[in-house]
Amino acid sequence: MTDSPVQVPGTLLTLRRAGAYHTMTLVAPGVAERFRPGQFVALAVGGEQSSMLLRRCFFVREVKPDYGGTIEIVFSVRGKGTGWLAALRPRDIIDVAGPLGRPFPLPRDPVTCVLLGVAHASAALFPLAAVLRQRDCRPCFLLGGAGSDDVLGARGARRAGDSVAVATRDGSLGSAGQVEDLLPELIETAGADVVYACGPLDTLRTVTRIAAGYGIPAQVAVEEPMACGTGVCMACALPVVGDDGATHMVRTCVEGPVFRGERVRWDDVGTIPFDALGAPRALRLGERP
Amino acid sequence: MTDSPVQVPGTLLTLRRAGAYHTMTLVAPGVAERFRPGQFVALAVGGEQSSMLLRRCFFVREVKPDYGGTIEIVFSVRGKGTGWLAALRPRDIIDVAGPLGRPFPLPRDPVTCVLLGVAHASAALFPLAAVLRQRDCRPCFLLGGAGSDDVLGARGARRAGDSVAVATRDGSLGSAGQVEDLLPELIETAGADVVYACGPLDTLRTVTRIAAGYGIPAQVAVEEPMACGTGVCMACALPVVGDDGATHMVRTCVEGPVFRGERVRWDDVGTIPFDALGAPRALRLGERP
Amino acid sequence: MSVDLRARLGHAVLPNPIMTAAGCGGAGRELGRFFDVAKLGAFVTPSIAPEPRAGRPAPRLAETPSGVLNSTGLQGPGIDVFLTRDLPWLDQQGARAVVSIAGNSIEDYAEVAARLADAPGVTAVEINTACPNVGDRGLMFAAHPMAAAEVVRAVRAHTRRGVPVLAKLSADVTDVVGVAMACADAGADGLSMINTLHGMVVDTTTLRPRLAGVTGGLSGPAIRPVAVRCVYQVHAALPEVPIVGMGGVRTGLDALELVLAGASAVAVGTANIHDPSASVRILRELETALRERGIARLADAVGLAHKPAGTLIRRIDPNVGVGEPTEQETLQ
Amino acid sequence: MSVDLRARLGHAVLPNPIMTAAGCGGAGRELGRFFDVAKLGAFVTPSIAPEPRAGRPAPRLAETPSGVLNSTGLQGPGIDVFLTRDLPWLDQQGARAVVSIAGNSIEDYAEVAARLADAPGVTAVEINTACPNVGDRGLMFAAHPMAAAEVVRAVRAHTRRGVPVLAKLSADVTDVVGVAMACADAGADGLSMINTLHGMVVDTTTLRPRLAGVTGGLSGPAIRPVAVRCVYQVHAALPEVPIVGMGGVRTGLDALELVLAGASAVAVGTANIHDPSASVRILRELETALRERGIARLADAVGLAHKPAGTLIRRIDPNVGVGEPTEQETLQ
Ligand SMILES: Cc1cc2nc3c(=O)[nH]c(=O)nc-3n(C[C@H](O)[C@H](O)[C@H](O)COP(=O)(O)OP(=O)(O)OC[C@H]3O[C@@H](n4cnc5c(N)ncnc54)[C@H](O)[C@@H]3O)c2cc1C
Ligand SMILES: Cc1cc2nc3c(=O)[nH]c(=O)nc-3n(C[C@H](O)[C@H](O)[C@H](O)COP(=O)(O)OP(=O)(O)OC[C@H]3O[C@@H](n4cnc5c(N)ncnc54)[C@H](O)[C@@H]3O)c2cc1C
Ligand SMILES: Cc1cc2nc3c(=O)[nH]c(=O)nc-3n(C[C@H](O)[C@H](O)[C@H](O)COP(=O)(O)O)c2cc1C
Ligand SMILES: Cc1cc2nc3c(=O)[nH]c(=O)nc-3n(C[C@H](O)[C@H](O)[C@H](O)COP(=O)(O)O)c2cc1C
Ligand code: FES
Ligand code: FES
Repeated sequence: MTDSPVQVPGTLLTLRRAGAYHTMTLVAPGVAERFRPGQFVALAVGGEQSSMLLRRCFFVREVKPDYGGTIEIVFSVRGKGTGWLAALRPRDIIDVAGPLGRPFPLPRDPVTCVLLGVAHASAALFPLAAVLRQRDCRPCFLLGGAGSDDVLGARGARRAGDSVAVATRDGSLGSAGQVEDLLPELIETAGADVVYACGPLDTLRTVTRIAAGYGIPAQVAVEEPMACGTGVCMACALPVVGDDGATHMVRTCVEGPVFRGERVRWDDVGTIPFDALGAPRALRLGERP
Repeated sequence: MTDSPVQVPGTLLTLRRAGAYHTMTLVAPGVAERFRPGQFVALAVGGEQSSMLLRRCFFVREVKPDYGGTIEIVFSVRGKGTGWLAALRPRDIIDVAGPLGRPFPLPRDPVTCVLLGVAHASAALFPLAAVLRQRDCRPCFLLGGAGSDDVLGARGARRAGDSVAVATRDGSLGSAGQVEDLLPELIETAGADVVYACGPLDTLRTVTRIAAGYGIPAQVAVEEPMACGTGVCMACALPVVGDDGATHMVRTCVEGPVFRGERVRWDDVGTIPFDALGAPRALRLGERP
Repeated sequence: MSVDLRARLGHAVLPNPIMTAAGCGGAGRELGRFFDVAKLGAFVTPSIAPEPRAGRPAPRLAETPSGVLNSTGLQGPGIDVFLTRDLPWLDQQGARAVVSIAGNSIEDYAEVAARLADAPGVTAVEINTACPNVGDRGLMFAAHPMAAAEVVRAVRAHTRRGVPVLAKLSADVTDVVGVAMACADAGADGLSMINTLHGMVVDTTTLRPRLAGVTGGLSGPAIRPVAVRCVYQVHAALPEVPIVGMGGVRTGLDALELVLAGASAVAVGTANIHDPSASVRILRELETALRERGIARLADAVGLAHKPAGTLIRRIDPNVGVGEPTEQETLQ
Repeated sequence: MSVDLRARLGHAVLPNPIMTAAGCGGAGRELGRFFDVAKLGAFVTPSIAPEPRAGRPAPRLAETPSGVLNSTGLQGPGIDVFLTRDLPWLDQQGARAVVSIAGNSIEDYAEVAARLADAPGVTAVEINTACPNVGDRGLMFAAHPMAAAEVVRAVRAHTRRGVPVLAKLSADVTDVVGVAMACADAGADGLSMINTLHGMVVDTTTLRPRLAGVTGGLSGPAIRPVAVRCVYQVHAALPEVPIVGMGGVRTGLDALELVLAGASAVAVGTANIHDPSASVRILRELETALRERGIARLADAVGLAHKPAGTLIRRIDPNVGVGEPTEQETLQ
């Protein structure tokens, strides 16, 4: 296993549509064997003469050794790039860079883990659950979404997890409300030692707060808008407190996507906190710029 | 039959490769019924987010009433746009504008016609031959190309024409040399009354000269680089002598592609002749610009 | 909900904001074969010079990534033929003609403007200030605020009161706002922007410039961000001067983008080359886009990107269509 | 045929002409995971300021047709951390570092240049003149020939003789040749061009500017024709000044296009975002392209588009590969 990602022409093996999601399997030799849960891949979209220059990033839901290594991603159509992906057909070639980013840190001991995911971001939790199982950990799933269509992999979670609970905002599946509302009770009943979470910022912030309340760590995978996925463009800067206690604008794609929840300055996402390293002096000292 | 073109989403029916050529049949209702020989279609390439904004123009080799009207084009891959077309698959949608341009004028009487074509441009001659036949004219084909691979439709011409002769520059099919070298003899032996031609500028210039030598008209379809095909962009200007005796820079896509050969100022193609209407005064009067 | 699409450019009120861009829609007849040109807010003519012009030699156009480079040399019939052949045709169709004028000296512009003054069917005059000024070593008038202003003054002086004069600006300048201000001060009733960017393509096969004219003008979606920036900057500086926005508009959302940046009307250029029905499609798409966003009057959207978030309009997810506005989404 | 790819920039001779563009290749390690950065002619660093900079708030990048709009605010570690962490890493890899420097005053630039003077492993210094000048209402230095020249003089004075100083120019000016001349006169050993074009995107969903920084810099293939034009114009005016061409290079043929226009070396920016292996691929493709055209030395191709057709080189049909030169194709 190496830390370096690869860039390979991936061959589309299968593309299935289920509800709001498209599930795509790609033969991407080198990516599968290097992959660790929580990492993602960055795909080029639009073909050779593409007018779309930014990469599209996706969590990997599953890797298999078949055909030299396959990866499975799950996505919904959001804009032009995902629209293009959804129209591909078997044998089409897609440029894949990956696996990218820091994976979820794994517990050394056989502990109980909550795996909380919202919508497509839940994809990142399934390979994690598999690895946790191998280490005799107990993964307990909490899955959420806007409606039943939006909850990803509830069935698979029943197989992969010790327990599964679902919440939807419209109440069409599981309990009605935010999935994080279920977290305190689960932490208590299951005696959870760590929370892994993946989903919108608001969810991750709440998860972090709840976990902190119980004195357990929250490892969260953040989905900041990305453009390269490889660390060269500075699109994905997030205010995060470093080991030195100072706030740094770090790149989510290289230093994340997984962060320890309490390190992320959730309330300042989308800003440059005045006390961040290198923040505009005008803000720090009240000088004129 | 109307003079106005239409713009329709064409559905790819079949795409076959034969030698250097790709033959594409499109369901393009409205185009087929309006089509007259010598006209062309302008296709948009690259899909919805295309980075390629210019249209690609192709002669129509055949129209059929099937499925509300189909058109067949024949092309070779030259650059990005034709590369994209060659990779399409059945049921793909291509935006088609057509039929465009002035068709070949047809003789009133049942005369003998030479139909001379080089490479892909020969495509324009086949629907012409069919119409000429209906009018009891005798179409005699002369087909040329760089090599045997490059000669389009020799087999079809044997069915559609009274006679077929072929010349290739490398001598791999028919006689060796330029196809226009065969023209004088054919005009004489067949007693041709008119020459229709389609191919590179040099060929058309020679054809025009030869036909003039025999005192018969040459109707030539010119393949100037085009960008819109519809007359809005002025890309395809060609110096042509008008009815008024003056040279005008005319748009090949609207006032052509078919011209009476002797009207085209072949030696001045790619320039603005100094005596053209509206030529820079500096050139006309020796003034400084 | 019906959307009030009327667009005001000085004294002229157009039924809708979509027009062709000068030189990208032919004389009218060409696009008229695909749709009724009277459906557009206005039809902008190619730039008309006093005399006929044969233009530049071929090749005149080159394809670039999401753009087009052109050097057509403003081929055109000259004002005489324009007045007897092209303008009457537009008038007969019921189209509102915006006549673009070209020249290589102040006198040229003044002459064309004077000839247009008595012609029926001129809705507005647009000055193409990107023409080379023979009096200034061939530098375009648009390059200098003073030169641009002088043209505007000359044309304004020869144009009837009720007919708005639009100055069309180039983005190839260090300070587009300065040029805009000079033109407005000189009497321009509105500003059109942007003209093409100065560009070039070298052919890697012939190893020579691709266009016979060596350099040319870059247009199309590639330049849209530059157009949006110029419109935004000029609208911020001169909020009361109407702007005809153009540059890379291909869809109704692209048109909306320019409107939000500050354009009162939007012209469609290169898209016509790619898609002869582009301008009517864009009009349809723009109307839908406004309706989906709950914007009842086009005029309410003009310059909205300058206002604080949440002003007037609900936020929507265009992939989903219009939902009921939630609390967060309404007026803040 | 082996191709001599060496590229000369003043005193520096690079083994090949392909480099990264400032701010588009990370600090080196990022691309180093995909290929050996020492393979490139040079590695250009992000623009380094005297102090650390946190950059602009997100969103910082937007996709545009064949382009990217960015407003990262030159986030960077500052010269101290750069000298202790990033520069040594590049040096260890055997990469040739071109250090881009940023500042908001002449003193800022001079300070960074002075700090670099004693650092080992600096192959060249590139001045990012597109930074806002706090002394001139935030106008970029690149906007005025005199301001740009002043920066060049300051940096040249603090840089060792053997280390070339490159002035990186913006195309957002009325007269790029004038700025280029002023920089060359002030002692620039070479010119890099072009920086991003000033642009903007409005989000049609939020109805607000897409970037937190409101406007940003447009890059990518969309702007290549503008880059080619600038390189061509400046090479015509200053044929003896080496140019690092950049703007929208995505393939080896794109790089060749800039070389033909007059660039002695070529930097790859946005393409790295799209394809992390872009720069080594482009190097490979450029070498093949030169070989196919029978060009034995890169230096022979520099500025070839300025020469009469047929000079030196045979014409080829790139779809077909190299044929025997025919009569018409050889020296004329
Ligand atoms: C680490 C990571 C993992 C992700 N995993 C998944 C997944 O497993 N399944 C899934 O459906 N989606 C996932 N996303 C979101 C997905 O990347 C975006 O939905 C997608 O890029 C949108 O592309 P588009 O062309 O449809 O939209 P456009 O709006 O056209 O995209 C334009 C640009 O913005 C970026 N962008 C837009 N929305 C997002 C977003 N929400 N997050 C990041 N970048 C965005 C795109 O990458 C692209 O660069 C993930 C995002 C990140 C950062
Ligand atoms: C009236 C007419 C009829 C034609 N009929 C046929 C045909 O039946 N079969 C066929 O194979 N080819 C035909 N051509 C040529 C065909 O249009 C070009 O080969 C094709 O457009 C090249 O596109 P590309 O994307 O592969 O090349 P690119 O070089 O990427 O094209 C770039 C631009 O240049 C234009 N262009 C390039 N070469 C030509 C050319 N030779 N003629 C016109 N425009 C060109 C393209 O249309 C496009 O706008 C015809 C051309 C015209 C004008
Ligand atoms: C082929 C072509 C011809 C043009 N002719 C003119 C013209 O005659 N007068 C003028 O002011 N602008 C002319 N333009 C510029 C356009 O009107 C418009 O300002 C520019 O192309 C940007 O808009 P677009 O990206 O929608 O094309 C021309 C542009 C093109 C592509
Ligand atoms: C994300 C991003 C960051 C950039 N940062 C810098 C920078 O720090 N200094 C600089 O001089 N130019 C910077 N540029 C400009 C590029 O170096 C280059 O001049 C420009 O992008 C044009 O080249 P391209 O089209 O190949 O990207 C940046 C461009 C991008 C897209
Ligand atoms: S997405 Fe480019 S640096 Fe993270
Ligand atoms: S190709 Fe556009 S006018 Fe003829």
